[in-house]
Amino acid sequence: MVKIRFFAMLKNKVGQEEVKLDVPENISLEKFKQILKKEFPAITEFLDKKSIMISVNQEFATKNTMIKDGDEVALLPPFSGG
Amino acid sequence: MVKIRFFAMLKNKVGQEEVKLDVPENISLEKFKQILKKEFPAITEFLDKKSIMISVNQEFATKNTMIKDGDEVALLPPFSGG
Amino acid sequence: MELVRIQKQDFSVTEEIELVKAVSKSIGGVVVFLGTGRDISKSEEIVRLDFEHYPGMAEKKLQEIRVRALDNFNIIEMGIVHRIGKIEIGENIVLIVAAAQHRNDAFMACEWAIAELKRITPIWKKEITKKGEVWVEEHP
Amino acid sequence: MELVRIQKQDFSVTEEIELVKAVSKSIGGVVVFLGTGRDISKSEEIVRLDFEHYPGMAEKKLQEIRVRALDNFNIIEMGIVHRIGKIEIGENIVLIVAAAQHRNDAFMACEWAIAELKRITPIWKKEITKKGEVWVEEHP
Repeated sequence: MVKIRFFAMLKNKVGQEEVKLDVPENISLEKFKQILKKEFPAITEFLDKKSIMISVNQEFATKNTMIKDGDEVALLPPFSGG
Repeated sequence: MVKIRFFAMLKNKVGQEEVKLDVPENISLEKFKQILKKEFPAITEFLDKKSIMISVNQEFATKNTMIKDGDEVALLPPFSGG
Repeated sequence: MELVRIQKQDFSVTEEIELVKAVSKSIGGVVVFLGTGRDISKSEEIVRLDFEHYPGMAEKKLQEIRVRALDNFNIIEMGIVHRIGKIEIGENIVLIVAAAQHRNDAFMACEWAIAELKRITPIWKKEITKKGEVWVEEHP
Repeated sequence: MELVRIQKQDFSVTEEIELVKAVSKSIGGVVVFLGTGRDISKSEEIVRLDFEHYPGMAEKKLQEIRVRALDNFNIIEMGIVHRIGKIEIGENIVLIVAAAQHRNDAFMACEWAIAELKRITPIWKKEITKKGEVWVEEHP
């Protein structure tokens, strides 16, 4: 089970703040994005634009990040603090 | 009569804050400096080093500034505010 | 009080400066950036702002910014406070306090820290205008 | 209270910022430089500072700096306060508040103003050390 968190406009698009999802063991970030697009078609556009960042366990994920059972993954739209 | 004001270490050197001096009508800054050196030998070194600025009626004087009766002239050592 | 915080309530600039200054008597220059809610954004009249953050990660990123500022600039201390929740026009949003022996180091560190905060801190601003609400999608 | 002042008594950074912010609701970024009395200067231990100014001319120069900052930078308002007389270690000496719509303009104006203040304002600092008193002769 992976916990997925949505913030700002993504939370509005998905209609939820937090979702738990069963994913195959140890999948790549790219693979994980494909799953997200299927599960949450409302945010496909955001994921394709690459304007959103993804964090895994509260650290920015990279191409090489693997996602595994128990992780907290967050979808982060462009920041606008400050 | 010209009013001459001394600040910071110059005040200490001259031993006075303010002096009134009779000077010829409409003299140049250079001429005025010569008079100052004669009147206040203790500050000759400062005047020669050119590390001090001179103001006339609270504006910075330039080479072309003329000093006339009634003016307030101040000898300003290097600033150290801020 | 901690030097790096995210909080709903307002802060006092004077108190935050005192907190940073308490660290050392060798501080000679303090540079502060204060971000405040302004009334216009892209020619839309703003009624109110609403900030959301990723609890845990946002605090961690601000802590990282402080540590990297202390590592990379010749400063003595840095404090960072960001508010979340509803912010009215004119109210404080964010504060960065950079304290150094000399002013140039404090200026450089403060300017870097606010740019870095905007770049890496998971905080989002919603602008409430008369026409509706919109999440800001670009860096201001 | 006036935006540009020379005074013996201490000032409140928060109050000075409020004074500047009161000018406009479009202020989004405020940059503050605060100079404070530090304990060491050229490896001499400082006991106290004592500032003297040229009354009239010093105020005029600070006013000029504010006007030129408003002319030359994209800022909304600027406040400048300098203290004179005895200043203990850790106490406030000088404050520059630059307020703009956007932070870059505020940073540039604030940095310029403090450099210009040091360059053209007839104010002098005396350092009281354990070895005696000395008028500072160079820019810090």
